[in-house]
Amino acid sequence: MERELRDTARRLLEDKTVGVVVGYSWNRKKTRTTPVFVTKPEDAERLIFNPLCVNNLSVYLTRKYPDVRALGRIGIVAKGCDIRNIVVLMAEGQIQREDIYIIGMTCSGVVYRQELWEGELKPEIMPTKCHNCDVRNPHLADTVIGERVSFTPPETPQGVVFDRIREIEGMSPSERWEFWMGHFSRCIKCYACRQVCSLCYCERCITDKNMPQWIETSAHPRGNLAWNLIRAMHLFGRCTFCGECERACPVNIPLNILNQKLAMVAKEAFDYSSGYDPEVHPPLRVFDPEDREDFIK
Amino acid sequence: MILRRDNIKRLVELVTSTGGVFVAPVVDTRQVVYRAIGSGEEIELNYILPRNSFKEFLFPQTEVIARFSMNKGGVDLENMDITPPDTVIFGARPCDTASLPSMRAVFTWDYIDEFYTRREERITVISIGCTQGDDDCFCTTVGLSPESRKGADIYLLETEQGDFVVESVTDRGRDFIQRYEEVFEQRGDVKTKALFMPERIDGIDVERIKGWLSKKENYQSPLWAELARKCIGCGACTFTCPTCHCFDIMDEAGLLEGERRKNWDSCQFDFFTLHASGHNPRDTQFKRWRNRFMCKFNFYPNKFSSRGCVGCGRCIRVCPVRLDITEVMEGISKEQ
Amino acid sequence: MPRVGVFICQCGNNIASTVDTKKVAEEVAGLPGVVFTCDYKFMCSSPGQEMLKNAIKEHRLDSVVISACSPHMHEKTFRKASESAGLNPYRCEIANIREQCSWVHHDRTKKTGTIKSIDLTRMTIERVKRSRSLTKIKIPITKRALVIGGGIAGIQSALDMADGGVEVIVVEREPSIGGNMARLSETFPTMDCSQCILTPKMVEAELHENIRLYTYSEVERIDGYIGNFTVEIRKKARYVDEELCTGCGECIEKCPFKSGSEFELALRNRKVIYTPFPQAVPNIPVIDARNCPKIQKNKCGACAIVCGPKAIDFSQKDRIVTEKVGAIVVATGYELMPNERFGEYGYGRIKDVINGLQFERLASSSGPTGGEIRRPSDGKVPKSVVFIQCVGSRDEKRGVPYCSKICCMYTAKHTMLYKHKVHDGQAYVFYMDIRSGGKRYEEFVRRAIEHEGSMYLRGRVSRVYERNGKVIVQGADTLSGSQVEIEADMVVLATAIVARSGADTLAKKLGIGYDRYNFYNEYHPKLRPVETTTAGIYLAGTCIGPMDIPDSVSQGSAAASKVLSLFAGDELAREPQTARVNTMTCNACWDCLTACPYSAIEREEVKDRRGETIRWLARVNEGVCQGCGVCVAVCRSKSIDLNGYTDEEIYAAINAF
Amino acid sequence: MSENWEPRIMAFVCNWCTYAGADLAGTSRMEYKPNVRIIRFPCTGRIDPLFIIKAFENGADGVLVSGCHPGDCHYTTGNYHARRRWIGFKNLMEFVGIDTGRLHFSWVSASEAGKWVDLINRITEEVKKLGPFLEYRRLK
Repeated sequence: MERELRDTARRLLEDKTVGVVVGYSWNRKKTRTTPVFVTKPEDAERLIFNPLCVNNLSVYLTRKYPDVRALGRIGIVAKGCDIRNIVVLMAEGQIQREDIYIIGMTCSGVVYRQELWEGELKPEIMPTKCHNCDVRNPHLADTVIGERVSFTPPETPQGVVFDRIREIEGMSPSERWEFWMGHFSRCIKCYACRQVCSLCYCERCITDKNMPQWIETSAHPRGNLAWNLIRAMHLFGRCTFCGECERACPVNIPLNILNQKLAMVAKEAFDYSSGYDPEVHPPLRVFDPEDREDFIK
Repeated sequence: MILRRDNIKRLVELVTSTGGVFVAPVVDTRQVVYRAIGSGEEIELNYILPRNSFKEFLFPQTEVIARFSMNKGGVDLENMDITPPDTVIFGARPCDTASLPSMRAVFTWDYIDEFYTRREERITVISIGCTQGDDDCFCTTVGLSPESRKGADIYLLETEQGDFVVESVTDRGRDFIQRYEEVFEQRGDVKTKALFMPERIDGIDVERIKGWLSKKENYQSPLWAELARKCIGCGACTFTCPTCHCFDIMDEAGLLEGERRKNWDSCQFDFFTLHASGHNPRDTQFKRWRNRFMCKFNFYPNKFSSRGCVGCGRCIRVCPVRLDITEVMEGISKEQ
Repeated sequence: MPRVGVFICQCGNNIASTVDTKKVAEEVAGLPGVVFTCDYKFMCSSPGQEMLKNAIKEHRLDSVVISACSPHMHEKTFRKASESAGLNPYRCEIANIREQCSWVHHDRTKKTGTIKSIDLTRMTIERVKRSRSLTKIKIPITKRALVIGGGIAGIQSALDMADGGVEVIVVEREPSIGGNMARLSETFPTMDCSQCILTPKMVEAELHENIRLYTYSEVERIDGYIGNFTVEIRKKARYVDEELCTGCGECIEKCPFKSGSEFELALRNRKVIYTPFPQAVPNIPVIDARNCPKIQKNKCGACAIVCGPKAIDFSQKDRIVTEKVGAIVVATGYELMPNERFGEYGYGRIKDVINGLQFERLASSSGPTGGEIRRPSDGKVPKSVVFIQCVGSRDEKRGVPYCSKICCMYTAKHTMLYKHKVHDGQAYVFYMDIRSGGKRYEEFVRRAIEHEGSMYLRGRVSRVYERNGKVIVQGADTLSGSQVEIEADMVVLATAIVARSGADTLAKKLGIGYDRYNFYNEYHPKLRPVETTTAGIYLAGTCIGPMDIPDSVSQGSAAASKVLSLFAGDELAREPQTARVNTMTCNACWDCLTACPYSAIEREEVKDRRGETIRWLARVNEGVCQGCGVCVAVCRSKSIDLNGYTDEEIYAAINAF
Repeated sequence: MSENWEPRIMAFVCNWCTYAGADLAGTSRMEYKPNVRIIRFPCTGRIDPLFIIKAFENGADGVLVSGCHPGDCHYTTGNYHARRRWIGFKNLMEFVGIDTGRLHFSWVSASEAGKWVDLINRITEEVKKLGPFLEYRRLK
C-alpha cells in the first residue's frame, strides 16, 4: 500500500498534476506520524500510511494556509473520514473540486491516540468513529489506494462515545451541568480544538471578535462555557465526527461526545449526515417547512 | 535528611492548616497535573511529567488586575492588591524548576511585574529528580539534566524504598525544612534509585543554533517554511511550556462595572500580531512558529543569558501535528 | 462621550397611573452619557415634540430615547421630529413603557411599573448609544416595465401603465396576444362577446406608442433588482420578417400544408404558415417549423414565392434581446388540467368528450364550426349535452384540492349558449355545489336553471362510455337518491384550472415564491395581493390562482398602479435597515447567500492588479435586502451585520438587562 | 431563595408578530407578570444563540424566544431558519444541563395577546419554581 502511495505521489509530482502532496511521514524516531508536504518527486519516499495516521489533513486545504495553496494544486492523502471534511469544505465553497487531487486511502481503522500504539491495531485502541465507519473505502477520490475493505458498520452506532451520550442523557440536568462544567473548567483556551478542525476555517473566529466581544476570552468557567457552546453550535450539522478536536485537546475535554450528540440531532431532525454529498446544503442554511417544532409552544 | 513517603501527607496538612497552598502532581482525567491539593491522599508520585507546567501558580492563566466602575463623572479604578499565600510546589521536575530564573528575568526586566514577583517570593519549590522519562524528554540536549537544582529550593531523590533524600538548595529551602522539621528525618543508610537520563541528541548543537539564528539573512531562510509548515497555530505548546509568558490585557465589563484581566496569550495565534490597520507582520503560520523558536533560542539567551527552552518536551507531546522542536533544532544545527 | 437625551412620556394617565415617570427620569439620569432627562404629559403632542426638538438643539444631543407607547405607534413621529431638529432619525429609539408596561401591570402603587420602565429605558439608552446614523438608500429607477404574458390581465396592466406614460414591454410566448380570453365565445354574466370586448384592447396595445410587443417570445433570464432589472428575451424564429410583413395573408392562402391548430385546441387544422386566429395581434404569420417541408427538407417554399414584400426568411434564428426595466408584472395565466388522467370520463378516448375551452371554440362564431354547436366526431348537432363540473377540482386524490372558481359560472353560460343555438337540445349538468358568488352571478345561474331549462343534477359521474354513437353518462343524482343514465350526444368537462406549464421555472428565474400547485405567492394574500416578496415584481391574473375576467382585469390595473407609484419618483428611497458585509473577515462560505429569503446576497470576486482572483466575498444588494437579518445569524464569523439591529446595539441592550 | 424573589426573564421577539401580540395585550389592558424584558428584532431569523448565552451571563433566570407562526413570517422564511437553529441549540443546552424550564421557544402572532399573557405567566411561574439561575451566575 505504501509502495503504491509513493509511486502515485511521485507520478503526480513528476507530471505536475499536483504541486504538493500532503501526506503522512514518520517522526525522527519512527514512533509517531506527522504531516508532511512533499514537493519533490524524490521525496515521495517519505510518505507512509498506517494506523498511526490519525491526522485529518484536510485542515491544510483551508483558507488559513495560503502558503500551502501557494505550492500549487494540492494532492491530499485522505482516509474516508478525512474526505467527509473535504466534502463539507466543497459544499461551503471553500475549495473547488478541481483544485485538489484526492488520494483516497482504504482504511481499517486508526488509533484513538498515537500514544496507545503498541504495534497492533486492536479494537480497544480505535476511536468510536472507526467502529461505525461507512467510508473505509473512500467515497470521493481521484484515485483509491489499498485493498478494498469489507466492513459493515453496526446498525445502531456503537462505542464509547455513544455509551457516554446515553449515560449523560440519563442524568438529571444538574448532574449534566456538573459533568460539563467539570470538563469545561479545565479548558485553557489554547484553541487547539479550533485550529485542528478543518471546518473551523474562519479567518476571524467569533471568539476573536471584539466590538462586541460575545465570547469572553478569559479561561474562566463562564468564558469557557460560552466558547464550548458556540464552538459546538458552529459545527452543528457540519461536524463529521473526525475526532480531531478531542485528540488535540491537551486537557482531555470529551468534545466528541458534544459533537456527536449534535450530529445525532441533525440526523434525527433533518435526516442529514455531513460529508457525503457536496451538492447538498448543510442544514442550517436551508430549512424544511415541515421541520419538527414540538418544543415550540 | 529523609522525607518518608508516609510523611508527605503530614506535610500537606501542616502547610495547608497554616493557610498555605500545597501544589503537587495529581491525576485528573487520565492525566497527571500540578494542582493545589487539600490532602496528601491525592498526590500521584508515579509520573513522568505533569501535563501543565507549574507556571500557572505564579502567572495564572487569567487574573483580575484591576476593577473599574463607570459613572457620570468618569471611571473609578481600583487596582488589585495581591497578597498571595505561601505556596509549596511539591514534586516539580528539574526541567520545570529550571524555568523559574527565565520567568523571573522576563517579569522583572524593564518593569517589575508584582503579580508575578509577589507570588514568586512566596513559593518554595521542592523538585524530585526524575527516575522515569520518555522519548520526548530532551533536557540533556539543552544543557540541563534530572540532576539540575536550578530554580529549586529543595531537591529530592527517590530511594529504593520510595522515600526521598532531601537536599536543601537555597536559604528558602533550608528555612522550609526547619519550619516543618517534624516531617523530616535524619538520613540513614539509603540507596537512591537511578535517575532517568534522556539521551542527548547528537545532531543538535544549541550554541550553533544560536549562531545561525543571529544571522540576519537566516530570518528569511526557506528552511522555516519547510520545517514549520505543518504548524496549525494552536496555543497548546505555548500554554504548556514552562517558560512561555506572553499575556494579553482584556476588559470584561457589564453595564457599569467591569474587570481588567491579564490572560495568557500565544504568539502562535494569528491575532497576536494583527495590527488595527489589518496588517499582520506575521501573516503565515510558519512565521509565528519561527518567532517562538527565535524567542527560545535567540532573543532569550541574548537578553537574559538564560535559555528559553528547558527540554521538558511538553510542546512535542501536546502538538496535534507532532511538530517536534528537536527535529527543527536538528535541522538548523545541520545548516552552516 | 455620548450625549443622550431621555424623554419619559406620561401619556396623560395612561402611563403615569402605574409608572412614576419622574422617578424613571431621575433614575436614568444617573447613567453615563445621559445629559438630559425629563418627563412630560404627552410627548407626541406638538408641545412635546417641540420640547424634544429644543432639547436636541440646546443640549447638543447625539441620540435620544423616548419612553412612551409602542414604536409601532409613534416611532415615525419622533424620528421625524428628531430629524427636523438636525438629529439623524435613526439615532432616536423608543422604549415601550405603555403597551408593554403600564397597560399590562396594573399595580397602582406604581412599584412594578416603575422598575420595569427603568429597565426598559436603560436597555434602550445603552442601545441608542451604539446606534449609528443611517441615511435612506436611494436607488435609481429605470422607468420601463416588463409584462410577462399578453392575456387580458397583462394587456390591461400594460395599457394602464402605458397610459401613465411608462414604456412597457410585453412578452407573450404565443404568436399573438390575447391569451385564453381570445378563445372564449361569450362571457358571463353579461353574455357579451369575448372577441368584441377584447379585440379593441389588443389593437390598442399594439398601436400604443408606449407599448412594445414581443410575441412568440419568452423570458430567458432576469438579473437585477427593483428599479434595475435586466431581462433577456428569446425571440423565437418566426421565419417572417416583422418589419416587412404587411399581414396580407397571401402566404397563408397559398400554403399547401396543414397541421393541428393550437388555438382551436385540435378541433381544427391550420396552415403551416399561420396566424393563430383572424384577429391576431400582431397580424403577422409564423411558420410552424416542425411541419414546414421547406425548413425540414428544403421542399416547397410557396409562401416565399407569393409574398410581395419578401418577408419570408427561412434562415431566421432565435434571437436574444436584452431590455432594461424597473418593474415586472407577471401575468402568465392558466391552462386546463390535462384531463386524460380522468379515464372514466373518456376524454381523449371518446371524440365527443371535450373540455370547457373546446366548447367555447364550438360556440364561437369564429370557431371551427362557425358558431354552430356540432360535435367533433361526426359534425352532428348534439341533441343532448352533459356538462360535468369539478373534473379535477376539489379532488385531492387525483386532481387538485382547490376550487377552480369559474367553472360553475361558465358551465351555466355553456348551457345557455347551447340552448340558444340548439333550441330543442337538452343540457344536463352534474355538479357538487354551485358557487356563484359575485355581482349578478347567482341570478345568472338561476336563469340557466329556471329559464333556460338546463337540468342540474347534484352528484358525481361514475362512468362515461360510447354506445351506438351515443355517449352514455352514468352517475348519481344524490338529491333524488337515484342512479341516472343519460344518453348524450356530447359531454363537456369543466376541468380544473392549473398554473401554466413552466410557471415554476419562470418563478425561479424571477426569484419569486410559488405554491405546490405552481401558482405564484402574493406578498400578503389579503393586504398585498398583487405584490411578490421580491420588490419590484408584481402579479396579475390567474397565475396567482383561479379567477374570472373582472378579477384578472382588476389585478392588471392594480399591478399597474403599483408600478406607476413606484415610478412616481426618480429614485427609490428605502429604509436603510439592510445588511452589510465586513469584507475583511468574510469567508465566502455562502451560508448567507443560501439562507437569504430575497436572494439579496451576491458573490463578489476580488481581483488583484494582474486580474487574478484573490478571494470571493459576499455582497449585499441594498436594493433587494429587506433587513430581516437571517444572514447575520447564520454567519459564524459575524462578518455580516444588520443596520439598525447591529450586534453592538443588541449586545449593549442585553448587557443593560 | 427568599419568598419575595422574582425571576428575571429576557424575551427576544420579532417585530411583526410577537412584539405586536404583546402590544395588543397592552391595548386590550390585559395583565401579566412584570418579570419579562423584551428586546425587539426584525425577525426571529436574526436571533443568534450568542444572545441567549449573553442573557444568561447577564443574570437572566429564564429566556424566551418568540416569533411568527410558520408561514406567517414577515420575511417569508426567517422563522424557519430560526427553528432549525433552535433545534440544535435547545438540544445542546439541555445536554449540558440547562434546565428546559429556563429556555422557552414560542410562536405568538400579532393577534394572540391572550397567548402572550398566558405564556409570560407560565414561564414566570416555571422559572420561579426553579429559583435563581445561580449555577450560571456562579461561573466566574
